[in-house]
Amino acid sequence: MQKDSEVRRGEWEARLADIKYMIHLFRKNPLVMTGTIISLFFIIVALLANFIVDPRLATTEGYTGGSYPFERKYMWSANHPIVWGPDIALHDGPEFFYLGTDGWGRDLLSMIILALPVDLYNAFIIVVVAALLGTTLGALAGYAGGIFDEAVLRITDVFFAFPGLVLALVFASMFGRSIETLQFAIILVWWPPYVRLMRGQVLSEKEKPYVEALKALGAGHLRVLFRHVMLNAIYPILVQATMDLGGVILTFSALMFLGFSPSKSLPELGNLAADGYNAIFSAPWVILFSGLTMLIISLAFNLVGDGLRDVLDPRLRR
Amino acid sequence: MKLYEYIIRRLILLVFVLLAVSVLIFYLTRGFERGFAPWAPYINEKMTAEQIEEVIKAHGFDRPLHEQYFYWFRDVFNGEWGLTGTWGLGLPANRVFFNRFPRTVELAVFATILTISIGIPLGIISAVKNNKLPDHISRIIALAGYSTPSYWFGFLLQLVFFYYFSLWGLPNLPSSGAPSIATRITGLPILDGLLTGNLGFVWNEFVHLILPSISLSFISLGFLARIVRASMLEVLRQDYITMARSKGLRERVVIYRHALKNALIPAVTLTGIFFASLLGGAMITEYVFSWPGVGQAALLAVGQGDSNFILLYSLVFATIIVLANLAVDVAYAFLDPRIKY
Amino acid sequence: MRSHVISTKNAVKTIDPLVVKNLKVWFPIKSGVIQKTIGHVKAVDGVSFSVKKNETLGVVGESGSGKTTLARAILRLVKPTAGEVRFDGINIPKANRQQMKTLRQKVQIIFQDPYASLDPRQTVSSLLREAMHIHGVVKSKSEATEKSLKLLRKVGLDEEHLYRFPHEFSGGQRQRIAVARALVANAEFLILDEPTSFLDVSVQASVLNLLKDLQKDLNLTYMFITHNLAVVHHMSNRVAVMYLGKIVELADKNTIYRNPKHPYTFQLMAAIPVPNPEAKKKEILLEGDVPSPINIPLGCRFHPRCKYAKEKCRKVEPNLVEKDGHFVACHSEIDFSAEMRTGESADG
Amino acid sequence: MSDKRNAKDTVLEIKNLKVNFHTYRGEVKALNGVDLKLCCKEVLALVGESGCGKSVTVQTLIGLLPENASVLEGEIILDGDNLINKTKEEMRILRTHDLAIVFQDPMTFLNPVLTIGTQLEEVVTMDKDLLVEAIAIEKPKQKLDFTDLIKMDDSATEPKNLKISRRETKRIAKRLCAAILSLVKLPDQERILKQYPFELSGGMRQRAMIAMALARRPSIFIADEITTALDVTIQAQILHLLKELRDKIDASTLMITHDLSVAAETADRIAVMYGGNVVEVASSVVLFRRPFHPYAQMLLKAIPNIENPTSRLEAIPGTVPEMIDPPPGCRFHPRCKYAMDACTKKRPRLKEVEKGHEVACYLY
Repeated sequence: MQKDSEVRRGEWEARLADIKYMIHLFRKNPLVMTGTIISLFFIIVALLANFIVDPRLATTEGYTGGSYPFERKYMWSANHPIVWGPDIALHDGPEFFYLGTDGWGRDLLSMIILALPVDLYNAFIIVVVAALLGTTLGALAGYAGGIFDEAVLRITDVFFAFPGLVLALVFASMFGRSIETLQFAIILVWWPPYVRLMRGQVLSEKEKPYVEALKALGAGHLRVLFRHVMLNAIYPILVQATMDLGGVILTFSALMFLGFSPSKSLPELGNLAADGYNAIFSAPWVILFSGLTMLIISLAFNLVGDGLRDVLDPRLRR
Repeated sequence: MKLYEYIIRRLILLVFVLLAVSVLIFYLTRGFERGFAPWAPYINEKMTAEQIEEVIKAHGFDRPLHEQYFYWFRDVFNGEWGLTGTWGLGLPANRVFFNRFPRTVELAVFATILTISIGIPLGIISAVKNNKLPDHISRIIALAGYSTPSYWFGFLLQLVFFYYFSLWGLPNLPSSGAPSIATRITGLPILDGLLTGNLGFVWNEFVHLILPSISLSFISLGFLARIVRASMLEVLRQDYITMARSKGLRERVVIYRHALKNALIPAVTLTGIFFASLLGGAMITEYVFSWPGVGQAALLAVGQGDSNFILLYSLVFATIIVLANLAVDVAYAFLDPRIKY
Repeated sequence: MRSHVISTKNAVKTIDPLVVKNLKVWFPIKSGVIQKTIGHVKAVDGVSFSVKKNETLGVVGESGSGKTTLARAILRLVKPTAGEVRFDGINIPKANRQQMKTLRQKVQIIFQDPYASLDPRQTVSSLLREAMHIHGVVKSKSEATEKSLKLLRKVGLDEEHLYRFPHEFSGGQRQRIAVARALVANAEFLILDEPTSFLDVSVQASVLNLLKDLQKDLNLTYMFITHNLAVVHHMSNRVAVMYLGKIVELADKNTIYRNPKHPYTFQLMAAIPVPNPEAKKKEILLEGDVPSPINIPLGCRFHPRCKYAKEKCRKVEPNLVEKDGHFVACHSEIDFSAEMRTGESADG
Repeated sequence: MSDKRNAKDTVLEIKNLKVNFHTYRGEVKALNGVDLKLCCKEVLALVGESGCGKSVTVQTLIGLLPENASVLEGEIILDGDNLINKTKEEMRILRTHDLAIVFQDPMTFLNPVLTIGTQLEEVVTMDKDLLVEAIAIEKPKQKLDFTDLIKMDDSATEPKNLKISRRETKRIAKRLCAAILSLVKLPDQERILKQYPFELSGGMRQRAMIAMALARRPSIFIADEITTALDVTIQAQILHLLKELRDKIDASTLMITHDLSVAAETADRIAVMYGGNVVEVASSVVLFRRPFHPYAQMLLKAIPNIENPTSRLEAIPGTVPEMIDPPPGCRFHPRCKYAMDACTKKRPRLKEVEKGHEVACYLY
């Protein structure tokens, strides 16, 4: 006779073997591995951002007088060792602004590093909330069918017919410029696709014989939906969510860029890019590097998502 | 269900969608004390306080919000759509919108053509050479496309093709704006230029379109290439492809006759929706390139809290999207004989 | 085993565990702007039969005959349009929650595709445990594990199979797992919906043997649905033949195979390939395809394909009539016994 | 194609064919030295359970192995040529004429978005000889008879004028398609040519697929489980059609099936496969009367038989071997009650024990 703990270990090992196989599939694809490594790198940097960056490089304190930001020169690293205003002495020995400085005279590299946690955190929050909202609603609609399904579908129809960015912008401009408003505005336009995706998944999943078998076994609707159907249907959602992380970072920063930023000096990639836009011809590096960072993060998430799609493809597992 | 019955059904739904969109936008733009006052476009400095009072009364701006909605509704049925104040003067919203709309259509058409002609081949190559070098390259291009911040890419194009090219003395492309329209016949600038034989204008307009089109299509061709790749891979796994090969058909025939038609079905959806959303104006791109389309106008209007213009814009956009979805569904029925409505 | 007895005025009669009366399952076809119903797919169109205790009732039919829908309707996996399904006297379509719970415990189904009928993300252990949990037949996890093991061994599997996913098994093993799951909550009645049609012959043989053994050991009653006439012959006591949503003939196995009365049954039998190259070949071909259950022919639904069709067959639908336990729905009961190849005459 | 072929001549010979698949879990040794001979104009049934390698054999034969497969050794001799050494293009050309295959499920093997006409026409128009010959024999206002064309295939030797205009090609192709459809007993050909696969019933689709194969006037006709997806009555119709076509199509038939009853009804000879080997070959009467190989014996007892009912079927103990790590020697030995020492060491090769009865087993 077995003990409970042994039961659990058996289960656990079986699932581990399954995951190992997925990791194997994952590792076979060089693009996906690159994406994974890059996104992990960015996440780690974001987590440690406040420890990495010298706060003195990221303040506007050195900037004295004049109207923002053209008084202080944008500087390009190669020829400009850090000379920080008349009253600030930095470390011993020469240091460089590796990516130049921004319009506030701050070190661009430091600003980008500081922007990472802001952007990543917002992207995670937005995607998680939108995905949770959308999948739950979609799953319920798909499983229940009937009038509820029809109602949910019509509501998403309306949201799909909206110009997404306009809705977000109107929302953001009406409720004031704060990070929370922006998050809410993006969630508002980002949840309907999850409803459709999950609903479609659940619809196809609930036709499968195993669902019928569960019903014949006497399993209740909640058990069937949440313990079986959703677990089987969730994988495309994971893929979508991973890829959306990139998309949301782009949208979030686009809103910031379009002037919905709560503060111009907030370290955020869209903000930095907007700043760079003001001096696009004289100091192109600012917009170049801030945009490039967005590109790389977004690409990395997309690569991971793309690979996840292949790995989680049930056809590979038969 | 017959096709026309299906279309009717969808059109009835469209009415409900439009109502919902208008109510939502109306309350969002009028319900909060932001932006300029809705009566601002209707008044000018010369008016006396009484006159202003009268205007406000006439347009119902003193009524509760839900009544204002019906005042707006009345304006819509009058064909006026209210006045917009974004451009300083009290211009009718629909005039501003439809003056700019042809420019947006032009950009949408160009960008869509570019997207299709690059995205689909890219997807096919990717699928046929699955997991080989060409696949990796085209996948990276595709993924990079939609991982790129659109405004950033636009600036990059401007920087290189306009600024640096002119610095280096190379023939450069215009970075922004569009030439002013000489004559209006159909409303579409390029078409009008061709009709009147004004080739100089046509060329000028075309040159101005290049950078925004590239910028737009680079972002979207990735989506298309991915869809084509995925569905092509799926189709190539099907039994009827084995059958086609077993008949001794050339690989070219297998791919283009047997696989492509099946694989293009999902791509049609994407292209349709993509085109429709471009018709609604690629806001950021139009803004970056100062392209005088409706997207740029909408962006400005949002900044001003210009309720009338945003309402008109959203409704047209919603209509376009719903109709595009409908068109896609109808196209399905032609592409796939199995689909019946 | 409880015996279910109802007393009528005069006699005490043991009722059959499953009695189906005039069961109909129609799926509406919707069309038009307001989606009104313009017709029905009459998947099951008035079926009556009963299954006796501990017997195996075979249900044979080609695709589109409604045999699978019948199975699903009995279990209330689809809603019947009309008719009764009584299990132990309880009318399943109208059963309340509590009755349904007991029914779900007693009546179980095994599906055709053993892979698709198991949740791919559950191990064997967890799917067996879940089945027990739903019906509360065990109290602790260890008891559940113990019981799972006992059942796994009973169906010919092992302890080592407990923590594996369905995709790690062969088709035959998966079907054994499905059987184990059906039995884990002490089912009494199994509906077997083509349980071996996805399996190879040698595996089919072992699964059929297992089913026979289990029936004997656990006093099970089977309803065995299949398109394979040889398998149904091997497994069943009585056989019902379905055509386009109706039972056209129902009789004892030997009677129906040696002395079919319905032309369809006869021609179906003639169409079975025999594993004997030296057998006398009969070129009796059933022409045409099975008509769709949307446009069911008027009169006898088999008449367009029937050689013996008379004027009456085109107009009047025959009822299923019993004669010595042999039910036939045909106006002209023809004796085909002379033309049938039977067990005794095979080797002469 | 040689002109004169005797009934006993071997048209196709597979010798010691070994094929591996590369997978995540290792090398799948799918074919372990298959030996097979197909005689002229006969129907040979290749029988075995799933995973025994019968479909891999066919895939190798028609040159359509998946990318992760590789032929380790062996020969497939057709008309004196070894097909293994042929290039992809040569194999493709061979498939347009000599090797025609019909698959299992006509729903998935026909392209859903192309009409039957398109799918048949593309086969017909590839064969220029066929078009020229059809033009030569056609009579106005009279239906083309495809059997005439099949007869012409081997006899016509003189060089042909291969220039036909596009319009002419289209016209004659239409008539040819109708002729082929009537060969497989499909009524109302004009209408069927315009229809899509989903508009036809399963039996009609299968006939259309057979038509696509016969249109190539193949010398080898491969029927891969062609009745598996069909209902019994439709299966009977298709098997009946095959019997009728036997004499008309001038081809040797390789019939792949897992159903011994179907093999018994149609085949002249039967080859039984197990674990990537052909283990027994005999005429169908002999095989059913007195199978030699223990596997064949057990397999026959595993089928429920209406004529000869038993209360219990004989199941084969054990499971189908893992092809990644197959048992050494005879792959059946772990499940065989007669297994000897020798069986575990070296694989038995096919040898003729009686006239025309070959078996791969150390018992004989």
